[in-house]
Amino acid sequence: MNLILIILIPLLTGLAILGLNEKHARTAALAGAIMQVVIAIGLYLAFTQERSIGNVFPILFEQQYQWFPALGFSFHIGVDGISVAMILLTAFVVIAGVLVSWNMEKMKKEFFFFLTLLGFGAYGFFVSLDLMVMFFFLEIAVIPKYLFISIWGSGNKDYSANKLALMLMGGSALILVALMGMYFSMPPELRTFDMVKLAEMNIPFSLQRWVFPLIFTGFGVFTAMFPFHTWVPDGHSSAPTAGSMFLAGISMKLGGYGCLRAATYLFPEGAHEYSGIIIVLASIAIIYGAFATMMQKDLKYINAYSSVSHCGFVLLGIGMLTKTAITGAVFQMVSHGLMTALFFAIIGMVYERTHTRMVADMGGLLKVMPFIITTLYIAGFASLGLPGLSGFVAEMTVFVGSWENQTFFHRAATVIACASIVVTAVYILRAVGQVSMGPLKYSSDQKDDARWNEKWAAVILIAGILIMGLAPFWLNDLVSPGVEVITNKLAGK
Amino acid sequence: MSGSTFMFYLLGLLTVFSALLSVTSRNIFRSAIYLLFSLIGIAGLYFWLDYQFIAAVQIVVYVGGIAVLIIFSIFLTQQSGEKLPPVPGGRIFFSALAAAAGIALVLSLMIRYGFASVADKASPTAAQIGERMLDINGYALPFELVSMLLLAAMIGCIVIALKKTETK
Amino acid sequence: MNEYLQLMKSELMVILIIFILLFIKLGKGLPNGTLLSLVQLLLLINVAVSFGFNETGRIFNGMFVHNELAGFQKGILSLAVYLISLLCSDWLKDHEHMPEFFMLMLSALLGMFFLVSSDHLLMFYLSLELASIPVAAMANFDLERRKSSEAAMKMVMSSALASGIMLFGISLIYGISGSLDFATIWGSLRNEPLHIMAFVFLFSAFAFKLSVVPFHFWTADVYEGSPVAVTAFLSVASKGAVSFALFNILYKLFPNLSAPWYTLVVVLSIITMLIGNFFALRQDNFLRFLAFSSIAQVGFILVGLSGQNNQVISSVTYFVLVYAFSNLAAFGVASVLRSQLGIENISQLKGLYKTSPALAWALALGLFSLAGIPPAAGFFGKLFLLMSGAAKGNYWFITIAALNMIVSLYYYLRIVRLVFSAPEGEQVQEVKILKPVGLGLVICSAGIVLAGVVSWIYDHISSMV
Amino acid sequence: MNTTNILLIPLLPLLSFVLLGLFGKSFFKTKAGLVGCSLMLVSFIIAVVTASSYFFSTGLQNGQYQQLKPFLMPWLKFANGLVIEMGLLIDPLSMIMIFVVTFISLMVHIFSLSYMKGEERFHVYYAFLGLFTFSMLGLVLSSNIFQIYIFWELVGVSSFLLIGFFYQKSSALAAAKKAFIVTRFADLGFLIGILLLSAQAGTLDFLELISKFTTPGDTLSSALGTTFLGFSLLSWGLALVFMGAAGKSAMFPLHIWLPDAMEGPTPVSALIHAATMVVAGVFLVARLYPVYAFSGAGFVHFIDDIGAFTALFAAVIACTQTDIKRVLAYSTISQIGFMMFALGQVPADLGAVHLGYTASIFHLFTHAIFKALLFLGAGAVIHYVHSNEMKDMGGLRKKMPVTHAMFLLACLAIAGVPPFAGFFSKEEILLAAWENNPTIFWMALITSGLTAFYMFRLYFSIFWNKEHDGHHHEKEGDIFLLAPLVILGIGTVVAGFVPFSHLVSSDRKPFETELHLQFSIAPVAVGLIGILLASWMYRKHSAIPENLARNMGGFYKAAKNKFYIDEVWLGFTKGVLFNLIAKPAAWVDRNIVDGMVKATGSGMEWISYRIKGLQSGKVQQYGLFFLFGIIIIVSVYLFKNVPWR
Amino acid sequence: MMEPGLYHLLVIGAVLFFTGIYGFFTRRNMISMLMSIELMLNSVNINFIAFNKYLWPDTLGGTFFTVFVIAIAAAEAAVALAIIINLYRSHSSINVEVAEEMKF
Repeated sequence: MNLILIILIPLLTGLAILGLNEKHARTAALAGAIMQVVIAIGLYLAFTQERSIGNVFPILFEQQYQWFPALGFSFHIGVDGISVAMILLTAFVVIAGVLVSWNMEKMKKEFFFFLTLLGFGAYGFFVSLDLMVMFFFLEIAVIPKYLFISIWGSGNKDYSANKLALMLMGGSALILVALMGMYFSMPPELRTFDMVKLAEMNIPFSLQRWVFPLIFTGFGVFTAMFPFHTWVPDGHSSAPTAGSMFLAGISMKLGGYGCLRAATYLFPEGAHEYSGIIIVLASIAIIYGAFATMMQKDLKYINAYSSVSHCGFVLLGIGMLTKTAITGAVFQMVSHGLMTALFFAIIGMVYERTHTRMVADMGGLLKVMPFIITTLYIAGFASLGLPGLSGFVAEMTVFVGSWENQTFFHRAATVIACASIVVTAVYILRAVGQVSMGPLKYSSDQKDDARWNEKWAAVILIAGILIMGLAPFWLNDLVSPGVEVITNKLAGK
Repeated sequence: MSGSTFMFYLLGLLTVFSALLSVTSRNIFRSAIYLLFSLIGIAGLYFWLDYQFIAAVQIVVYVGGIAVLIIFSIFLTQQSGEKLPPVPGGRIFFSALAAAAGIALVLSLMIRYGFASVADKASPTAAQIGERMLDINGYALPFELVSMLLLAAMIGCIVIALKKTETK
Repeated sequence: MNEYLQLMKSELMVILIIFILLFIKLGKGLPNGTLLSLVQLLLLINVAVSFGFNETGRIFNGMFVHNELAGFQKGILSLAVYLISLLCSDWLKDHEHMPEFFMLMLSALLGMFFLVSSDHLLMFYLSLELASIPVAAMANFDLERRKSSEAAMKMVMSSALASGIMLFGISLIYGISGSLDFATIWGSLRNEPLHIMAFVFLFSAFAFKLSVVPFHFWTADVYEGSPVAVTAFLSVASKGAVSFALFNILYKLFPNLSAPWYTLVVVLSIITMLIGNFFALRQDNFLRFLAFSSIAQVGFILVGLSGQNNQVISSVTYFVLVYAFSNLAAFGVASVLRSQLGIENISQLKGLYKTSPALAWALALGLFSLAGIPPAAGFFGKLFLLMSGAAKGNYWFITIAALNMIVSLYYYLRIVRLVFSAPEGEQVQEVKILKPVGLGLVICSAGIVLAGVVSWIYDHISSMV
Repeated sequence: MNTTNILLIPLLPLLSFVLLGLFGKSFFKTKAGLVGCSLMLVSFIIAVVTASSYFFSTGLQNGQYQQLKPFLMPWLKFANGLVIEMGLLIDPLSMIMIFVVTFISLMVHIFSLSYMKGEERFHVYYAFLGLFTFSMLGLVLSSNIFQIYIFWELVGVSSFLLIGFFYQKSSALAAAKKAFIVTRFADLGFLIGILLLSAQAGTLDFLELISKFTTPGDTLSSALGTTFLGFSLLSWGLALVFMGAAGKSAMFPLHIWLPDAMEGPTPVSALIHAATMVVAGVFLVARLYPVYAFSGAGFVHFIDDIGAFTALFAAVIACTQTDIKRVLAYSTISQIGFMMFALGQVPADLGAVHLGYTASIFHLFTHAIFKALLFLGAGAVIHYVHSNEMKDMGGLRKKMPVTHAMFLLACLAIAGVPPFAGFFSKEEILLAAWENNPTIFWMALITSGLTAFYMFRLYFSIFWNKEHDGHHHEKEGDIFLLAPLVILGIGTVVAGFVPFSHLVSSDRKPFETELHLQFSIAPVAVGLIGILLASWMYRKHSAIPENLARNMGGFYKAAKNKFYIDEVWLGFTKGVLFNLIAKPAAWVDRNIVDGMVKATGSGMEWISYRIKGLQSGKVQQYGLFFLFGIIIIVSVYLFKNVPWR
Repeated sequence: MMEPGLYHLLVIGAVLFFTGIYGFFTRRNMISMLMSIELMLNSVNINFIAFNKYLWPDTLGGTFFTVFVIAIAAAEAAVALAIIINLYRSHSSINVEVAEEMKF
């Protein structure tokens, strides 16, 4: 399996889209997205194949090319289970996004171009094994979002776009400084950005203790870590449907993945040093995000705030530093990616029909758009952690993993996190119930249900949610070896 | 107080005072003339230091060239005898402050640095200067460079200052 | 003698072009169009000449030093001039004094060449003047525009002041060391008040040319007033040349004062970035905006210059190359819009993408690169500057610089947004892109995209130092 | 008995859910009901076969019913030995439960054929029924405490869906939300309890868990040794698990959702909110009974206090309600209270016979049958008069004889009149109470009297009382409507004679129970008094009830308003959660956290406008700045570098 | 001390220099600003010659620098005057305050 493909396909798709005319852009985008899904699944199969024939080397399909050797970069790519999971997620969300925005009116070509560019950034990020390459792709995935919001967005879009871009870039600036600090504080012969090499050497604690928080905070901004989450509601609510899907579905995962891979894995002692703070912030994000959601009136805001709360689980899992908890964090990334993308897709469809996102202005829509509303229910149930759907698996894994820590502090944090599932139930049911049930508030009582593309988008994502929810052991077998590597490093082995 | 010393002070005072007058006088013709005197004083100083060549260049280029150029352009741009508008006090104050501070700084540093003068030797003659000027290991390259600069300046002046008769 | 030709090839080439133009002008002259394309051709040759076959040597006993790196830097400068000649064709092709313009620009270029490869204070001074006096004249080339002559006046006055102050510094250095040759001067300079003062006087002139705060005030006005071609030349070529020269000054002439000048450079670079960003935030005139943004960029160059010896010059050189591409893309668009539609303000760019997507893409690429967003080359440029600065281990400084990047992002993206947004009401009319302009934009875009991700360019540079 | 059969029991309803859910509308249309019924029927038959074969042939090995795990599939492995397994646990308890569940569910399926006929979302209804039955069966067969939690949630959500089935009624929406959220809140406790216990025991498997916590060992000692706020971790865990149970089983004060849940279609109420789901709590406690019993009687007392109080409390409220379904709902709560406190009757020496346990499960069994009958009967009545209110009914005994007869049977059963089912089970419960805890016994006795009273109040005011005209149905209902009633009626009669103590006991060893006639006089008498009182008050239309109510005054009013528990909860959620937490949180987020972000932006703008004066356009001023710059720099250096300054 | 030497010249130079600067800042007339600049250049020349005479008599650096400075001063003055004259054409005044259109 050649990983270059995974990066190349979206890039070529994007160029093709630019080359083609307005009419065929979307077809090209769809074709590209399908190819990506195929490759992602192929990668999964190849990966499991390798594992099954007993290849226990943590990183598979490595490739390394000279890239600015003078500065210690190298274009080094490879995957482990976690990245494979993330790549699958990305492929799913991208194709769903393309399908959802199939009937995009305004500047189709550019829209799909930027969408594929986002995908490009995400794939590159997930496969890169060199911190600078990672950083490079991370930033690639930021700017298209800005244009998404400011060109195709709605509402107070300029403000949101600026806020999003600047806060995310601020995060990456912290990362950049930290990376340089790490690089130049090492003795010259050891200087490298290569994660594999870095993981082998043990970085002095004096260095870890100031590099780790910078990197973690930097990526934390992407994952809506507590004080830096305010870009989330505005950004998500102003973005076009596919944009929000990608934002919440993938780019928040970039942060989580980075926190795990670049911060926790490479700087274990730093992680131990700061885990308390991380846990506190994460718990705040979880419960406070949940309560803040209760007060929201706009569907997109509801989902955005709930994303803050849900991504809190990711950080909590990472902060707990136990294998189960970190696995749970990865689960939560995948699950949240799928379900929030689904949620936003549905919101988009509903908005397209009702021309409002205010919960109070909707009601009884189950009558006129059964498919859409049923999907909405599935998304809602997934996010309130109903067994059989992905959310449950992820949250429970995080809880069990967090509980493994014996101290009162950790358990209190866990209890707080658990408490959030009740609040989640409250706001999800209020929103979903109000939208779907009660007396009908709609222009006509004729059926106005999803079109084929929307149906497919929904089905793809639901499939993901169900697979993960019903057969978590697949994902578990895929992810946990990768996590074990990290936890071993954390345990100082 | 030998004659040369007296001469030196005379020239120095001439230079400095006419310079001061030329930056303060509100009649632009007068200030141009004061500038002329100041330049001549400097030339005199060069003579006093017996750098005849430099002094000659000074007189030729400055007194003969630039000063005249300036006076001509004053003719072009100024009706005779009108005074310059008075300068606002604030501006004068700050400029004076800056200048004073500058002088204080520079002189204090230079004097404190204590340059040690060597017993004075004979100043270079025009011949030596000429040789070095055209010596390929001497100053030939700067010489050429200046020629290019003068060419460029000439072109520039022509383009800019030329009165456009056939304007579009 | 052959050695002289070999080492001074690009200078001689430029002089040759100047004289060709001079004779054409003095002779019966050519129609503007043909002349323009002829000049472009010659400049292209010049680019080739300056990039190729560079040898190391030291002639005129140290007044002229040449090596591969200097050759590459001269190449960048001549490339910039070539691109300007392409991108500003709209303005040049019907300017009655076009040959003179090129003569002046080329003599300024000549000055920069000597500036890059001079190892001697006198040469330094002369080439600096040669690089600035003609530009002052060029700034006035929009003979009818009031702003143009105002700009020229401001430029000539302030640069005269600057060179006066620099001369005073040089005179002190001469007094201290009794020589004008770097090789002999640097040893006799110590960390002493007078020496520092001499350094500051000398440095201030370069800071002035680089428009480092607080010596930057002329920049905005001159950029706004002068013809776009001149602005482009100022902001790319002269900045590049001066930063190369500043490297020589700092590392060849004042190595012994590195302790004091390091702090000076750091402080100035922080102030420069801040002021540049703060002023750029609310500019509406496009060129004025670019002026302040370029001031902010200079802050970054200083970050790079503050760094560890070996990486400094390579990162600075690379950045100047990238910066040339990015900035010239922006200036190219600006010049097309100004000379065809008289557009000068950012707010008028609304919906440019609708009417002429090519321009919009070029502009967007340029701005992305200036903002330092991957995959545009500017990202790498800034990254490497920061890395060279970080090598000193002063991470607060790097943090401030990185945060300034964020601020600058705000105003760059603002323009991109305007360009791509589709307005309901008025929008930009159609513009026709001349062939040379198109070529220039293509070169710039290609440079922006490739110079970054294709790593051998930087590797090549760093191999030369 | 082979595994696949047992697997089929839950999977067939699931199949019906999937089939009807996906293709119900397009493919089966009105046949949906039949599909559901047939699948359910098969499942029921298999269940009966399995249960009987277990009880009468395979189950009993040398005097003890063994616990089998015929099927076990690891579902999610956590790090340290904790594994969520999908498994089947076969023991008397689960066998009884699958019988009950499949039986009632089948009845309801059939009943709904006619009751729900012509509904727009007929197929959806059956799909949901399938989902519920699947989850309930999965719940009772769980071999793993996390598995039970999973199905626990699924049960909750299917109940949510079914309560909200008439989705265009806002009241239905409200009720569904309330039911889900209240139980969810309780489940929070359950979840934390699970985390606590499993972390202590290092396993999620029921049997291991029980053995770890009942056999002395370091697990047990650490669980008892480490205390938090004065209670041992074990009692914390059990308490939290019980919280979940209380939520599902509508124990005070978490009972508030159940009466509102009557918004759902009546058959659903019969299935979920009378017979099966609401007893899940009882089932859970029974499942962990050894641990509860073992953990030093400390916590068990709490259980039976709660149970007894709930029983009495609900009975009192039931006497005042006028909506027949609500009456039934409160009676359900009260009856579950019975089961709950019966479980609390742990004998002093654990070796002895745990009569309470058997009695509780027995009562669960009988109650399921007659309460289902009551609900279906009520359903029939409602179907007939299109109203839930007593005042719209009366004198229906002639119009709907079958229903009347069956309803009477059920009332007698619940009133504990021999020889009907309720009598036997309640008998044992009272006996167990008498042996362990007399106060509880007296409360129970009063409660059963009240039970008899309010049930017959209901009975009389539906079927006797004054004729209520204005419904001109000819037919009482079709075969589908009546058959389940009759079958359940028969069940009500025979269920009592099941030798239950031979089947279910805490140590899974059969034991003998005999009827203590002299003991059972008191309860029966109390029951009869209640019946007579009711007939005197409600058989004929009279003013007695009003007068009585007036005399009781405040108490009556309070009881009629369910002692204002709902208001208290409402006040808590609205006042505390929304106004004191959520609102401030949202405000802080917008104005403080986000405010800081905004402030940085606007601050920059402000600065950039303030300093624009520097660029004054005056070239001389520029020069001045230039010179001052130099002078400042140099003098800074002087002060920095020159010591003697 | 009365005997004139290096420092007397340096003092004269410094005074001239800052007189020029003062003039540059205060004069409103562009041409007189130019004159002030000429003063500055001259003061620098004095410095060079003085240093050359008293400190490094055996080199010619100072002398040559003076020569070239004079040449450049001429060129600069020429260009500056040309620009001023052109500005006079468009603004019909050579008061610096008329040339303050571009600001902020």
